[in-house]
This record gives sequence, structure tokens and C-alpha cells, in this order.
Amino acid sequence: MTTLLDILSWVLLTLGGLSILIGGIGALRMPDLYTRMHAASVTDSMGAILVLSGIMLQAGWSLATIKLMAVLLFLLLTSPTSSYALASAALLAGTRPFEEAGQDDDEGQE
Amino acid sequence: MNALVDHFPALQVVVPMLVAPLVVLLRPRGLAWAACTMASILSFAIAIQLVQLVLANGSVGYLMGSWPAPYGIELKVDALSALLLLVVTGASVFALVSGRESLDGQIEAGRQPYFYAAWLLALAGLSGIVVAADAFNIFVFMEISSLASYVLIAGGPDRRALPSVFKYLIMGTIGATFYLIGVGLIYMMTGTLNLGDMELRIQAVADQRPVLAAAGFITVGLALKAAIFPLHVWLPNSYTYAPHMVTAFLAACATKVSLYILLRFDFFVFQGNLEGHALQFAFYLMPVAILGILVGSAVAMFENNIKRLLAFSSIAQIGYMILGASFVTVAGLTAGIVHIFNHALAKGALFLAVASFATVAAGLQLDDLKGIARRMPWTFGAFVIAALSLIGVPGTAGFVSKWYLITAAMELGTWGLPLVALILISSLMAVVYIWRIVEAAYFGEAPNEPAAPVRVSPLLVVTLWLAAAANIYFGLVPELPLTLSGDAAADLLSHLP
Amino acid sequence: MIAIFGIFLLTLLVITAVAIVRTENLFVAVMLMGIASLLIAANFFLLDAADVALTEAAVGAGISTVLFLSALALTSERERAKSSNRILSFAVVAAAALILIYATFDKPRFGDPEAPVQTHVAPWYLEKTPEYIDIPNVVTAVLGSFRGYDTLGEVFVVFTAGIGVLFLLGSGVPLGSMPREKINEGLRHHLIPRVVGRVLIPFILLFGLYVQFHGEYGPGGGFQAGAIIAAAIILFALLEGEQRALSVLPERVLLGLVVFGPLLYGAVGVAGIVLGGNFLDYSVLSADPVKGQQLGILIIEAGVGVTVTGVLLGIFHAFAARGR
Amino acid sequence: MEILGLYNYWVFAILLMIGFYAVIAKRNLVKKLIGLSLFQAAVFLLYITMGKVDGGTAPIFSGTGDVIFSNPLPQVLILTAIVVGISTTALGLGIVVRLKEEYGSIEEHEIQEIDER
Repeated sequence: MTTLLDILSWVLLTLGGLSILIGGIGALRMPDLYTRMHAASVTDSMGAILVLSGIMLQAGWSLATIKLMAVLLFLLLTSPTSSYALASAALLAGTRPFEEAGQDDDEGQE
Repeated sequence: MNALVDHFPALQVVVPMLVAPLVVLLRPRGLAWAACTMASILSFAIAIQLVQLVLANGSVGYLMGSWPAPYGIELKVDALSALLLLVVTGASVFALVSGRESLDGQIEAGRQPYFYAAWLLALAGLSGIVVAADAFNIFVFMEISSLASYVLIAGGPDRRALPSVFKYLIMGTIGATFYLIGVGLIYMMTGTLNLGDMELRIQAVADQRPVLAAAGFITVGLALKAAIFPLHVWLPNSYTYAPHMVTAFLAACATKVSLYILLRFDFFVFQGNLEGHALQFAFYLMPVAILGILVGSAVAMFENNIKRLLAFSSIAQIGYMILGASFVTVAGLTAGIVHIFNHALAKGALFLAVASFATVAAGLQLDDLKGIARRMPWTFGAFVIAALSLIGVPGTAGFVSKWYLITAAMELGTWGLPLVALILISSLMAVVYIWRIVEAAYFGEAPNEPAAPVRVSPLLVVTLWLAAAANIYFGLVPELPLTLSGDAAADLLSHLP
Repeated sequence: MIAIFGIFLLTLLVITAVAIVRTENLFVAVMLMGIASLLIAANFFLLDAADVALTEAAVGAGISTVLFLSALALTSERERAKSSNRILSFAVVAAAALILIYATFDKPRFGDPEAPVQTHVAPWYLEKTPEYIDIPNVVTAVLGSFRGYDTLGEVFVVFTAGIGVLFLLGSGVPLGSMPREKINEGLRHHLIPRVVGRVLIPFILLFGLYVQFHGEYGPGGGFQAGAIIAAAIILFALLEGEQRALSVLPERVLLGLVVFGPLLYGAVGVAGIVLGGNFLDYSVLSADPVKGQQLGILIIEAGVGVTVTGVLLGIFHAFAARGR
Repeated sequence: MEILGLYNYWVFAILLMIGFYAVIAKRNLVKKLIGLSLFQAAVFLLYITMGKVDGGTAPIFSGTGDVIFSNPLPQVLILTAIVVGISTTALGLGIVVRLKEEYGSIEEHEIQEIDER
């Protein structure tokens, strides 16, 4: 049983790490602010869920698990909200979404 | 531990500190000033009591929270700290009592409660440094006093106060952080923060690299705070653009408190334990002191703004104090320490006089001051007395310290002679820059003579004359500062191997 | 394992620091500074300093970023000039670095239980805390009682900074007299952040109170709690507009908090003298010295929390008011 | 473990110097303050590093028998120092904002030029 939980938790941790890594690559490679944010925020939430679940399995039934759940809940509420706020602030500030390759260089950088 | 007297070392700090929040709430005009002045006078009274206690018993200790010494925080008042307390609280009282109208003119009424609270915090911070016997506690109070003095200086009406105070903030914080690094390194090697305990425990690890590095960091950090010559760049502008009374207060005591920590640390913790440190101390500090004296005086000779002129003269005077200390002899240290006291008397009085000129003259350039002596003869008389003391004319307080310094230099033998010459030359330079002011004030033609006679606050004139009289009194009867500095010097040197 | 993690964090920290210095966009520099603070906090946690980690995260990454951003909003976002006298600066810096690295070689081994730091004063705290104060968190015991005077000084440093900023910036127009449309509306037109904010802010406040009163048992205490509570209210001000935040906590009340906190702390100290002990001696506060210590620490932590909350909010509003 | 120990101290030295460089070489006043924060943060690292004990835990009694605790004292000192640091930063930023209002610039040399005029 414990071995099974261990394996499961490590699978979750690895997947979570991978997801965050992909998000990081996306944030570097995508062409403009909105796609970058998309890459970073979606994978970030996913990564947080996976990593925290993995740690919860490691922790077993204890106070730590409840704290981790609270952390997860908090992250799930705040991280999409902050992405939303950032994107709408960028739109208000006049950052245009990327349309054609090579056209937006002088107006889209933020 | 029940008599109130026993709590004086703590009360010295706590009284101004706890009155400060109350002052913030005092909105009606003048009340904040009154409360601030009362608290200041109270702490002056406590300082006088402490001086008497120290003269009677040697030194007074206090355990914060009743915890035993290296574990809790200890306060300790000895001859050196008692002298400094006298200078700090005295300067505050003089500047506040005489300063009401000057400050009313320079600080808007709505901001005054904050200003006076900051004043009390500066006072509490400086006193806190002086009574502390704990390396980290010194850092905390150093920050209180620094932050409060930034606020005070930023209160200056000229906008140039702001860049000056920003520079001061940056350099002050670097100095404080260097000090913190040094304390950290020593703590790492000794495991203690109490200065007395540190002195004992450092013997086992003396001459290891972290301790040497710590000595360097602490000395440089405090030299920055004390505006010792090459690190003085923050001082002239800060003093020039601060409100006049703030200049009078801070010029009399702020840098000297940093100098005090430097002496304390160097003599208590390092000198006795690091091999050849006494020699190095002299070797590095003496040239710095000599250059400080020469450059400070030379710049002052060509300066046209009277506050800047006096600020540069301060840099030279700090040089004298360091010079005395760098002899590492009882006579030299006594001279250096007594000069802390005497210079505070002279500079404090000079800046008070400058504050009263400012109520009359259009500006503080020498040209603006032409003919001022004819318009306010009494005030200018006091200025001249204080200036004579700054130069070191016999019969004034300044003479006592110069005399001791020369005697101490003579004791050094043949290579003391050039030092004596240096002291005489720099005194001549002081004569020159003071003469420029006197010449403008007595013999200059006033640009346009005002018809109405000007009225300077009587309180200001009275305090100014008191300060000038103190310069003469301590020139004729110098027992008190000399006893304290002599004891302090002997105490500092008793820690040498 | 932990060693690798530590090295990883520290390397990231150095990279971040280099990026902070190199970037010319101040906004980016501030955000990177927040990241650096979080990295430092994580590293503190690895080094067993839970309290410090919590403080660094709340103060360094949270409050200090907010303050920098509010100042940037009032000044400018870009650094215009190149560095001045680079070579000289570099020489000074290199000299100091060499001294420090030279000094590292005689340092006691990292983590050595026999190092002077671990054998001299600190064991006394670990040994005596159960006897004299009897609370689990030794850091709180040292902070509140054994070195309570330092903490008093620290509260006054915060207080000084608070009145300093109010002195410098506080002469602005009082908010009540502003025309309605000029008042910062915050993000009032954005539904999503507001809804989420309404859900979260009570919990953040609750967490702040937990940190405040749990400081004797776990990591936490007045400073951290003050920073967290202030952060919650600043968030409220950002979402709902400053006007609403000020109607909840008017400037007069804030000034009251700023003044009350240090006075509360000082009053406990003076009570020590009045009741026949030394300044800041809490043992005399109650018939049982241990109870007295606990009571004293509870009150002074409250004083600290109130001061920090009041000062941080006061500073934030002073900056925000300047922008109008 | 030894490498990690030295590495901690070296990072402290490097971080300190990066911050210090920003303070003295940069002309932008906000950048100077950022450098100052970094400079102070480095010192926090020095103190906390020296308090660590091998195999220790945070100095909080949890009632589980014999555990080694890390040193609480440096932690207390650094709690104080962090708060001192943020206070200095806040005051510095206040001054910068006033400077911007009075001079219209936050670049050191520009302010100097305006004053010399």
C-alpha cells in the first residue's frame, strides 16, 4: 500500500514538474504577451494541482495535508484571477494581441 | 532595584522615546514644541544625574528585563558615555528652547507634530546608542537615530535638502550595514553580542580572518557615519540645507556619537586582542585625521555659504578628535574626547547664532550677512565668542582641547613636532575663515538697510548667550569635561594588553 | 538532497540579482526583487529559520514590492542613465568582496554544533525558555522577552519610518474634499478580481490573526501578522478603491494605530518599573512570573502587530494620495 | 555539507557586492534603493547561515523528545533587521517621490545639473 502511494505520488510530482517546465518553455517561446500568459497560467495551475496532490499523498492523513489543501484552494482562486487581471491590464494599457508574424514588434512588447 | 535612580540609564532612552508617539497627537499650535522641549529637558536632567552617579561610583549598569548580562541586553553608563549623554541631551535642549520661532518659520504648522516626534526619536536613538552595551542594540538605535535625522533634515525649506538627505540615507545605510556585517562576523566567532563578554571571548579567536575582516567593516562603517574625512561627502549639504535648529542639534552631537561607538569598539574589543591593532589604528587614522583637518579647513576658507563653511569646519574638527585618539596615549585620548565636548559647545552656539541671523538676513551667503553685526550686535557678539572658542583662543573651551592636544603631541617626541605645527597651522586657517565672516559682518556695507529694527526671539538671544557663556565657563573651569574625559581615556586604554 | 536544493536556490538567487542590476526597466527590477525575496525566504526555511522565512516572504516579497510599485507609479518606470564611474565602483566592490571571501576560510564549519555561536549564548535560551517563559517557540521568547528591548527599538524604527513618510508626503489634500471622479476607483469595474477578493480577504485577515496569536506556538508574531493584515487591506484598497478602504479605516484611526502600538509596548515596559522590576521585566506583571512573561509577550506582540499594520497602511495611503 | 556551507557564505558575499555595486554605480535613485535592499538581504543570509546546526530543526518545541535545534538568536536579530530594512526603504521611497515632484527627475546626475544651474 505504502509503495503504491509512493509510486503514485512520485508520478504526480513528476507530471506536475513536467507541466511547470512546459509552461516555462511556453512563456519563453510564445510570440506575445497573451499567448505567453496563456502558456504560463494554464500549466501553472495544472502543475500546482499535481505537485500539491503528490505532496499530500506523501504527507498522509495529518495536519500538513489540510494545510496543503488550503494552499491549493488559495492557489486555484488566485492564480487565474491574477492572470485575468494582468491580461486585462495589458489590454487597457494598449498591448495588442499578436496577429501576423513580424508586424507587432513596435507595439506589442511589454 | 526599586529607587527611581536605578532606572535612570533606561529612562534616559525611554522618556524621549515614549513621549514621541504622544507628540504626534498634539495638533494645537505650539503644544508639540512644548511637549518635545519638556521631554528634552527631562532627559537633560537625567543625564546630569547620571554624570553625578558616574563621578561618584565609576559606572552604572542596567539589565533590561532583569535578564542576566550576556543573555539579555545590558545598558552601561561610564565616564565616556556620560559625557556624550551630556552633549546629546544638552544640544537638544539648547536647540529646542531657542528654536521655536525659527522652526515655526521653516516647518509648516500641519507637519510640526511629526517633526517634533522625529526630533525626540533622534534624541532617543542617540541616547540609546550611548547607553547600550550590546553590539546589536547599538545597531537598532543607530537606525532609529539615523531615520529620525533623515526626517529632520528633509524638513529643510530649500528643495536641495532632498537630494542631500537621499545621499545621507544611502551612505548612512551602507555604514550601518557594514557595521552589521562586522558585528555578524564577530558574533560568528564569539557567540555573543554583549560588548564586555565579546572582549573576553574574542581573545580565543583573535587574529583569525573573520575577526580581522570584522574590524575593517566596523571601522569603515562607523567612519562613514562619523563623516571621517574621505567619507564625509554626505555631511556638508545635509547640514547646509537642514532647518537651522536641526543643524545646531545634529552638528553638536550626531557624528560624535558614531565616533563614540568607534572608540568603544576599537579600544574595548579590538585593541587589546588583535596583534598590532593599536599600531594599525594609529597608522591608518592619523593620516586620515591630518588630511581631514587640512582639507576641511581649506575648503572652509573658500566657502561662501556660512552654514557650509561651518559644516566643513566640522569635518576638520572631527579630524582633531581622531588625531587625539590616534596617539593611543592617555593624553591624546583625553584631548580627543574633551574636544567632543568643547566642539559641541562651540558649534552648537555658532549654529544658534546662524539661526538668528537667518531671521534677519535675506540669505546665508556671506554677501547677505554684510553689516549684520551692526544690526544685531548682541547676537553677533555671542557668535564671535563661540568662534574664538572654535579657533582655540585662550580663555575659551576650545583652547583647553587644543592645549591638551598639543601637549599630547609633544609627548610623542620628535615626530610630535610636525603635528604641533599642523595644529597651529590649522588654527590659523580657522582664524582666516572666521575672519571672513567677521569682516563681512562688521565692515561690509549692508545691501539695503531695513528701516525697522528687527526683533529676534528673546529666548533665542538668551540661550545663545548662555551657550556662549558656557564656552567661556568651560574654558576657565574645565574640570568637569576634563575629569570625565580623563577617566574615559584611562578606561579605554586599560583594555590594552 | 536538501544540500542540492539549497545550492539550486542560491544559484537562482545570484542569477536573479544579476538580472535586477542589469535590467533598465525599473518595473521589472522590482518584480525580480520580489522573486529574489521569495528565494531568500525559501532558503531561510531550509536553514531552519521558519519565522524569518515568513517575515521575509511577507515583508520582502509582499509589502516592499507594493511600496516600490506605488513609488514607481509616481515617478518613472525606466532608468535613463548608464552607470557612472563603473571602474571605480567595480574596484571598491571587488575589494570588499575579496575581504569577505578571504574571511570565509577561517569561519567555523557550516552547521557545526561545536561552533562558538551554538555553544555560548544560544543554548541558554533553549534551556531556560521552558523554565522562565514556557512557550514552545524559542524565537518568540527571545524576541519578546530576553531581547525585548531590541524589539522595542525595532517598533520605534517602524514608527519613525511611518511618521517620516507622513511628514514628507502627508501634507496632501484630505481625501474627503476631493471631487468624486478624481478619487482612485481601483479595479471596481472588474468583476472577477473583486469577487475573488471578497472571498479571499476575510480569510487573509483571519490568517493574519492566526499568525499574530499563534506566534508563541509556531512561526509567527506581530511583525508577520501586521504585514499580512496590512496586505489584506491594501488588496481591498486596490480592488474597491481607496475611498472605500479609507471609509473602513479612516486616516485618523490609522494614525491612532500608529501611535497606540508603540505606546502599548512602552506601557508594558513602564509597568515593569512601576510594579518593582526593571524596564521590560514582564515577570512582575502577574503573581506567577511565568504567567507574567506570557502575558507580557502577548501584549507586546499585539503592540507590534498594531504598529506594523498602522504604519504600513499609513505609508501606502500616503503614496496613493500623492498620485491623485 | 562543507561545500554548501562555503557556498552559502560565497553567495552572501556575491549578493552583497551585486547590491553594493547597484548602490554606488547606478544613477537612478529607485535603482539605488533596490540595490540597497539586495545589499541588506545578503546580510540576512550571513546571519541565518551561521545559525544552522547539522540535522537541526526550527527552534520550536514540539514535544517529541530529543531534537537538535538551530540557533534562535540570529533569527531574532534578522527579524529585527528585516523590519529595519523595509523602514529605510519606505523612507527612501518617500524622499524619491518628493524629489520627483520638486525636480521632475529621479536620476542623480540630472538633479545635480538642475541644482548647479
